[in-house]
Amino acid sequence: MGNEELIVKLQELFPAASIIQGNDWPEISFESGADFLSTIDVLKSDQTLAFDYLFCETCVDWKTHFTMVYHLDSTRFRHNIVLKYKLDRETPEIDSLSFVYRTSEQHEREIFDLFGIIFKGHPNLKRILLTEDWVGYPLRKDYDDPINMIKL
Amino acid sequence: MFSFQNMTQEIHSWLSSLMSETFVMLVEMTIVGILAIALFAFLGLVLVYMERKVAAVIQLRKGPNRVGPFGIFQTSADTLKLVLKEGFMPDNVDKFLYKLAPFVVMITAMLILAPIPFAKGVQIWDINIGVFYLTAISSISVIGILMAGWASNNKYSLLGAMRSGAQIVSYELSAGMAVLSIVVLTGSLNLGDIIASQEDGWWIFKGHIPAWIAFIIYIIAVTAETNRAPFDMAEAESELTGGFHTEYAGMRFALFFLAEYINIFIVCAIGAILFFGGWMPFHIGSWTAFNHVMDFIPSFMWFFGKTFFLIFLIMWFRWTFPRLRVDQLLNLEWKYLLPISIFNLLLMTLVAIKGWHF
Amino acid sequence: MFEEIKTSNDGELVINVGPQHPATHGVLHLLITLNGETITKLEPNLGYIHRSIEKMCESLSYRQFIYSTSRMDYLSSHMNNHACAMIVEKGLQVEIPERAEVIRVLISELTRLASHQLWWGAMAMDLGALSPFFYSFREREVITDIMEETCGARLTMNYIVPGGLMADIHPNFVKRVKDFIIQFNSKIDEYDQLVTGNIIFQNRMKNVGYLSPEDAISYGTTGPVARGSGVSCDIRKLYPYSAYNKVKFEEILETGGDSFARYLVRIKEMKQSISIIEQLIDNIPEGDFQAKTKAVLKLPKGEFYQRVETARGELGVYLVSEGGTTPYRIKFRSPGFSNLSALNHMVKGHKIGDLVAIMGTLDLVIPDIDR
Amino acid sequence: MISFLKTYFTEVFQAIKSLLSGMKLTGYYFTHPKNIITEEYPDNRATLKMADRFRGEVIMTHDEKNEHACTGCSACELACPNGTIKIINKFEINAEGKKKKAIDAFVYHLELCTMCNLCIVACPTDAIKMSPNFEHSVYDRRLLTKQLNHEGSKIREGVE
Repeated sequence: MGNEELIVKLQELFPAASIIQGNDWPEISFESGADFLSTIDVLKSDQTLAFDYLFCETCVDWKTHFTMVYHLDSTRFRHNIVLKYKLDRETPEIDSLSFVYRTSEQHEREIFDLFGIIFKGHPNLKRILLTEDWVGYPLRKDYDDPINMIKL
Repeated sequence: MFSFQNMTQEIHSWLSSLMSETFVMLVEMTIVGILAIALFAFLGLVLVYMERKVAAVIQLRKGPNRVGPFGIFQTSADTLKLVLKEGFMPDNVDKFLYKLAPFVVMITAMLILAPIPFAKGVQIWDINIGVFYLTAISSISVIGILMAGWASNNKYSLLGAMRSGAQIVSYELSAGMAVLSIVVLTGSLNLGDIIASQEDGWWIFKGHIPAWIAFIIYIIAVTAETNRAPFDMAEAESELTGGFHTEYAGMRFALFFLAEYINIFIVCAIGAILFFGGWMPFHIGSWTAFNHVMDFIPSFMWFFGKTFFLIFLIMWFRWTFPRLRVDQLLNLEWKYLLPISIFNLLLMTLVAIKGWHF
Repeated sequence: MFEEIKTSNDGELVINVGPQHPATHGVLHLLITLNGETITKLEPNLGYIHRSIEKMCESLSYRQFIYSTSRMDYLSSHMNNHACAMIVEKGLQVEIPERAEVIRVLISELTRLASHQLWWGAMAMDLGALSPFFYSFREREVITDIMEETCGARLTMNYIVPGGLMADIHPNFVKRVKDFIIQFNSKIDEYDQLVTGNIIFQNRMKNVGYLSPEDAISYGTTGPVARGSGVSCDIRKLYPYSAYNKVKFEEILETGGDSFARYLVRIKEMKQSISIIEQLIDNIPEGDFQAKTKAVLKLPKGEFYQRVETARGELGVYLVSEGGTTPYRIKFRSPGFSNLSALNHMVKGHKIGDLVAIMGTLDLVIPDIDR
Repeated sequence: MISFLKTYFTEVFQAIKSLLSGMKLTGYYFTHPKNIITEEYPDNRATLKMADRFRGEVIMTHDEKNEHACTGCSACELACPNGTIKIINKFEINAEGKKKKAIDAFVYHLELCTMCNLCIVACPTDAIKMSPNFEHSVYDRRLLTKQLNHEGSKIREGVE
């Protein structure tokens, strides 16, 4: 499916979401509070979409809020979308996708490690790259560590 | 012609003229012991050097080439380093067994030297059940390995030792069968008799196909018995980091290392005796002139030449093949080597009874 | 004093494989639970070589951050740089000269060959055969020499700048690459003779570490790992970038899903890489090797994503720009990180020896996982 | 039974054949030592020639009059991702009585350098370049901090 068709199709399925054409692929954004797992379920199980391959999962700190960014690919149709989910900065919580896409188990641990986002339903949510007793979440914009300097 | 027998007899009679019989025996035992240890150390140095050079050339490298001409003193320098190293012992090991294990492995290796005829008339102990003695003693070394693995209190060591136990116990069988098939041909367990029986040709040529099969099985089984790649389950450095000797350092490690090479020498020597006639020169049936020419090459050169050829073969295996997995290792023994060697033994018995061999 | 090795009540033994272990090729730490020699559970413990490259890049300019990505997957450093350069070019909308694109692809394929050769040797070494390592390094040495001559370094070349290349190819480049192709074609059969056909090796690899196509997709595996399970995922073919749409090559797919399939994919990929190089080496277009770019690069506000096929799989670079001279947020979706997550699934029920073989076929580079 | 034995022995023979083919290759290399590829590095120093583009360290080129081309613009310092280069400037009064910027010290931290070549690309006057020297080991890490401009050197005439 081409990008334009995808946008039309997504608009039908998710009237509440805002959908724009990004640099490469359509971007579909949800406000915090939307039912995330059912959205993913639709995207994955819909026969014309079939987004079965999560190839990138990450988070961006926008200082006022977090945005979870999921890049989805379909191994059957070879079309991609970018899925965004806005998160509250005080209590960043989102449903875990580790049972939908197994790869996200590790990606979510990494995001938890570096951003401090809580994934509800994750089987093994603990730090992955940093040590267990690390204080703070380094990729947040307000993180500052004078001892282990990263910036020049 | 030059003969070791005359030399030993002369020494014996000279000593007898000096002291009583008991003292003569004691002195002779001491001399033999010192010679055995010297041979041990020398073989260790030579074999390690040989291994490194063979590996190097196969792997397109030069190998040791800095210490002495062609690096021949490299292994001596390494030994010196190992001797000078701290005899480090980790906490929480079973101290007695930890210290004992290398010596068990080492002493086992030394004991097997006894009945081996190195040249015509050079044999420490001419025992009439030589082959039986060899097979019996060689299986003791597994106890040393198990001891080392258990005493180290390291999970890798334990796994390595257990693998080694399973492996040596299984491969003893087919090695024993292969040895037996030659014993069947000669009808004697005495190593001297076995060599003497090959005066008109080596068993590998006289014994038809069964001898070849026995030889192939023997060489595979002893490679496994000495824990050499591709059967180095007990060490398996990419799986178990070092296996049973992970926690050993310095001279204790060196003893394991040395024992490994001595074991290779011994199994190859036995192989040479059984299949290639030991020190017996290359003789062909009734070609008397040819046999006389061959006799001019000293007997110890024949023995060491054959042994080192077999050692090279085992080294060649090591630097060519990947390692087997532990269950495949046992599969190979129980599903392939053992049945084949049992049938081969039957075949060999038939050959011996019917006198089909040359 | 003597403390016995403790097992849990059901006889399970927990072993640390790594962070210093000969088979983990670096500082990967795996916590495996054994029942006898059979692995019942595996948990990777990462981060021993985490250098916070993503955070570091947030303070580096668009010219500077490219070099630091060489240190992720150091065996395909050129492809990493390529991905980063492409994302900057995408943001700036610079047209890259034809010559630069072709040379980038040429060097990429040489890097892929070098990487696969190192993998071949190292994997054979994991399985206990030590000699193949030296044979593969003999050919790899020629590639690194070519790299050294043209790019100035052997491993972390940093040959790419936004807009093209740092320098034109060395005058000897074409001739030496052709010599290399001749040498390589005469030696590739040795690989099969020594390892592929070997019965011990085949027994070690076949029916070990099975990964079904569904699992391969679900675990996000890419590169030869997924292609060994029959999942088409070659970015060079599916979403062609740079000069890859100008060359003919096959995407290697094996349906076995076991270690041997993954092994065959890489061996066959080497031949495909050689064919790509053969097609391009005589057809390097004349022209500039670099497009004109400003001294200080500023990307427009927005988000950019670039996928590149490295030797290990798909590298994704996700860049968020706020219009400044440095990235606001950059995320490297490294192939090793996702491939590793399938390891637990693959080794269950296998022996320790198989763990080593499976890890060998995953071709993990630890800095790539930890970043 | 017969078919079982047949497959059993074919398996055995094929296995042995595959093993022998591997041994043939290693045996070939054992008997052909001319294939040895070892380079004995410290011994071949006299003949060792590094690739001309090899990045070993940053040097500043000086001509026979002890003059260099560095204007002290610190473009390299800005281009460097690791803070390897530090330029200390001074002001000289030239013949016409004008104040002119010149370098006092071009400090180069070899221990921080990753040989990324970005400073060379950034240099507008080609004052610095990469040298193929790779033998950097010293006993004290302080010796790795180098001053690249020679003692008493000055900027070449006409370089702006």
